[in-house]
Amino acid sequence: MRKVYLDHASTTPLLPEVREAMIPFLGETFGNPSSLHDWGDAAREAVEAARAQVAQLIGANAEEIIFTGSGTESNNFAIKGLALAQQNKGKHVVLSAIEHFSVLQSARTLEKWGFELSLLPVDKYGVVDPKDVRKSLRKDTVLVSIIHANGEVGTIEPIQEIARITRESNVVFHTDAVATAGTIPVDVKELGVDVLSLAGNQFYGPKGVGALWVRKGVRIMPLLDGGVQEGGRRAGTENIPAIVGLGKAAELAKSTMAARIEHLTQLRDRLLNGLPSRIDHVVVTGHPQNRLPGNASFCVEFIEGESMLMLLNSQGVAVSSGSACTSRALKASHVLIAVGISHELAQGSILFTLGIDSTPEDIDYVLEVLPPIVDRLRQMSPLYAKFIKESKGGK
Amino acid sequence: MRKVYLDHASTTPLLPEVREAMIPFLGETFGNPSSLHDWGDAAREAVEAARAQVAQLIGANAEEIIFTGSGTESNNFAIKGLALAQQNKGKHVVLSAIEHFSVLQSARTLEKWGFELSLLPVDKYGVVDPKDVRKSLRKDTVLVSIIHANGEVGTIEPIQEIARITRESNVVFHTDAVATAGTIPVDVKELGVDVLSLAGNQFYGPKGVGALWVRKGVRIMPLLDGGVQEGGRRAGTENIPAIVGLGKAAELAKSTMAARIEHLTQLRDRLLNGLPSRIDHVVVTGHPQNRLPGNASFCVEFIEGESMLMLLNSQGVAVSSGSACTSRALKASHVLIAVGISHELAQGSILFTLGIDSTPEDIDYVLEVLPPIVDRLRQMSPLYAKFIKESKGGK
Amino acid sequence: MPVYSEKVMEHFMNPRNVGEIEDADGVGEEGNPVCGDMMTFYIKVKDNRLDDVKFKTFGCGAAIAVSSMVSEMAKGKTLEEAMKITPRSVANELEGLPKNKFHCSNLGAQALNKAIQDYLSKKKAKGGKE
Amino acid sequence: MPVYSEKVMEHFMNPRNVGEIEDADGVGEEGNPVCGDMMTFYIKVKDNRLDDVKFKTFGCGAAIAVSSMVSEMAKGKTLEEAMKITPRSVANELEGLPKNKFHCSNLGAQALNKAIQDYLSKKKAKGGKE
Ligand SMILES: Cc1ncc(COP(=O)(O)O)c(C=O)c1O
Ligand SMILES: Cc1ncc(COP(=O)(O)O)c(C=O)c1O
Repeated sequence: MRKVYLDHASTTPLLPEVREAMIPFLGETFGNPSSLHDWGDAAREAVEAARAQVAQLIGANAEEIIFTGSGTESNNFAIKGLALAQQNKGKHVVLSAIEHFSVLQSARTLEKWGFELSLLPVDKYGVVDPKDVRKSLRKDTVLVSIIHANGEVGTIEPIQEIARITRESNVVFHTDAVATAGTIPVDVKELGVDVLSLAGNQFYGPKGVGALWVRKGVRIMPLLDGGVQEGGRRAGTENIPAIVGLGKAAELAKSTMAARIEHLTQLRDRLLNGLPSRIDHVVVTGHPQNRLPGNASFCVEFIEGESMLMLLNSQGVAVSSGSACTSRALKASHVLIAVGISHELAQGSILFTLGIDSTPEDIDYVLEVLPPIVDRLRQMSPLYAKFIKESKGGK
Repeated sequence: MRKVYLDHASTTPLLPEVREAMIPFLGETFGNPSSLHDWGDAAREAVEAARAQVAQLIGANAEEIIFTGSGTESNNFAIKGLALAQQNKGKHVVLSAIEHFSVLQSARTLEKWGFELSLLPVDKYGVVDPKDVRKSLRKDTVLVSIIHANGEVGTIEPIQEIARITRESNVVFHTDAVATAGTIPVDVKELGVDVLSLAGNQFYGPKGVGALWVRKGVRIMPLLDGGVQEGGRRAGTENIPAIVGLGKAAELAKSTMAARIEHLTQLRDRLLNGLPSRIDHVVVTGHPQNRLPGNASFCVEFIEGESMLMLLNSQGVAVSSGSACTSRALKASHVLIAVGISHELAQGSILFTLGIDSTPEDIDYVLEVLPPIVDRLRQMSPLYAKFIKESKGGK
Repeated sequence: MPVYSEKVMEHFMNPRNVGEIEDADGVGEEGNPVCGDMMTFYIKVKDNRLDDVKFKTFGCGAAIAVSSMVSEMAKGKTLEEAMKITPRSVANELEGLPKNKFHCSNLGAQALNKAIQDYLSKKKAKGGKE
Repeated sequence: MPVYSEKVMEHFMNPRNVGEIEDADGVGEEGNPVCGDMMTFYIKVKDNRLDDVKFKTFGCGAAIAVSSMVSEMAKGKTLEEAMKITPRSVANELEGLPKNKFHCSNLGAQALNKAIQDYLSKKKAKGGKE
């Protein structure tokens, strides 16, 4: 059976070049960068080379890059660390309603510590209005965090415009670029942000590693206390193979980005256009144009996402869904709800995230196998039966 | 030149079997355990198998194991998470003076949040007196954390006796077993603790992964907020290759532990006895018998550790030191100071930590190359000159 | 490690008794599309036995498998026997359900019960005539 | 990536002018073993020039390399020239020092200066006779 992985937002495979770069650090070159001997020297050298690679990807200075253990850690570090470092100035934090859970739940923890949150709405395409950011700012606002692009609906946010506003008001601005760094151009100077999160496993690098870029001069409290690794800002023995892999993935992403984007955009549009032409009652979620090149997300009416996933899986196709049943917490995606999708429609969520190895044949295979699956589930669905009866009755 | 790595407390190499176990997860089996398809199923299976392996190493139930990104993260999670979860009960925390920085600095952060610390002293061998623990307990004590063994001096603490005391008083007891789990027998039921930290890179497993064991029923707040991975207690996409490697390392540690201990103890004693017989004015640090099997730590009078390290490195030998000059923070090891070593003597700290691949020849090589190095540095040392003059004058 | 048991998968992939019964003796609906799962059961009763059982289900894999299993367990049983089908017994027949799926997807027994109640109350309304 | 420059390593591995001068014209001590580094400089002066410079050092690699470099820079210089040797100029000659090592290990220039001051004050005490 054909195997088609279209769930790259969940995680990406390692590129062979990335794996090759990592292998020596799973072998002979196993030292600890804190050590003062040849083994330590080699490890230190590898970490600093990777730091330069990651810095180049986002147009930053290498000293401003802090390696972390994941995108989640980067976001926890940013939200908690930036808020705590400035709590004498104020305790108000601004987020969008479509932040990743690692930002949102970190902010919920801040609430327990006496901070106040403002959650900004998004329009039906998932776009934050910069005017809303301006209106939300108060004297005691110490942090604004807006996601660069949300992996579930793919919409890219107007970060530059928001940064202009936060800079005028002298408020620290963090963006979660986990879904964008390594995928679309991310340049911290162009974006104008102060702090930015990224993670390896979103662009063909390893799991277990992320980075936080903190503009020089911006104060942040450590999340992980202990030794003085990473300039005293992130304690713990460095995960050398993963850091090296992240560096290599960053280098490759930078050098091949334009070609990757073109490839992904073509496939994505084939799917975005193809699916609604073969299946009735399908809604595209997210922005029609201004979206991640690999993201094709839909809600299919009258049926539920997990059962679609399972039937697609039985045909070799791997995808995601934002339905309540597919989340471990059994809640429909807060992102879909924020863009105004009803809880009922959100149940039919299905998310294709394409990768650089995806092919037109993969897309055509999906366009071939999904319609009968939707049909089969609709034949089983009391909601569909009701809809049919009503629309017949209406005639 | 002979290459002799005797710095296993800093980090250990991967065992080939561990690397082999990890490789597939750097390749085809790259899925995210949260995903509901074959790729996700395979990843989930791997994580749960590793969880069982780690649980077996420490005699725990698999559901009580939470994977983390490092020993440092496990300790931050334990100290902050246990204290915050119980802050309504009280805000007093008890530690020893020889905790690892990741425990100590986490507790310092608790102080900023209004907690009070008691730091218990140790005797000249580095042993915590359980009576001191009993005396330190107050009505508002919510957490005791005592390291199982400190990697710098090797002394193994009377955890069982301390656990009896904390249990009587119904206070949660955490032990940092990063230096012991996988090295000497660690059984959570025998030890009687409530929470225990361990890390992969201390026993021939990978960097970038640790675990926290939390006895069922003990409340803890997450350190990393976000998704509901690890039962909602540690968010973030799981680092599958590292988790798999940790599991494999745990399995191998368990099955070969007795032989490893015997081998290490023999080599250690060869060094512990050999060095003072070849070099005058050398002090052994830590407990004479009750110490980690691979730990041989000394202070050499009149000279400084970093220069010893550098000259040893030029002979192919990799070791550590607790001297001020070798620490990035330029402070002598708080552990050496706590066992009553003067700041001056602590400068001469040198730490050999042997590994399962170390050989008698390695030890003999050290015993051959170190005395001339000490000699050379002493010939350069104004302190040694002064000592010689004074002792001659004294005659 | 698949989320579902083999039995669940088998019923999900090949659900028994899907459909509606046009002239059903009883209909029972349980659940709510907003929460994720909704099931409608249709029964035909003959000599106090479930002569036919059919269902339609909107929901996750577990919900579909549960519906299928309930329909199979119920068919041919007396009303009294069928009313003894519980979420627990359905889950057991399915060789287990994921913990978090137990409550929200395991509505089949309730839906069937509602269908039986519907039949009984209709029968009562008709004054016991048949 | 080694912590130290090649030049530092070279001076550390082969330090110049290690030793004491029994009948030194001036002796200067700087640093403190408690803090980690301590240096003693010995000088011989002839015609207002440093005819000989020796040192003993307790300390890290940087401290030893700094001492060696200072002794080499100083030898043959006039007292005035030698007094112009600064921690910065020593670090430059060594092709840089790690940031955190700059202050605590870079005591050579001070120790040399103390030795020169020692010589000058002894000379003054002797009333300028030589
Ligand atoms: C936008 C965004 N932020 C943060 C994360 C968290 O990353 P991780 O689960 O790797 O920690 C993700 C993961 O997909 C993401 O898409
Ligand atoms: C006792 C102890 N605890 C905690 C740690 C921290 O481990 P890591 O640096 O891998 O995070 C170490 C590291 O050596 C240790 O020896």
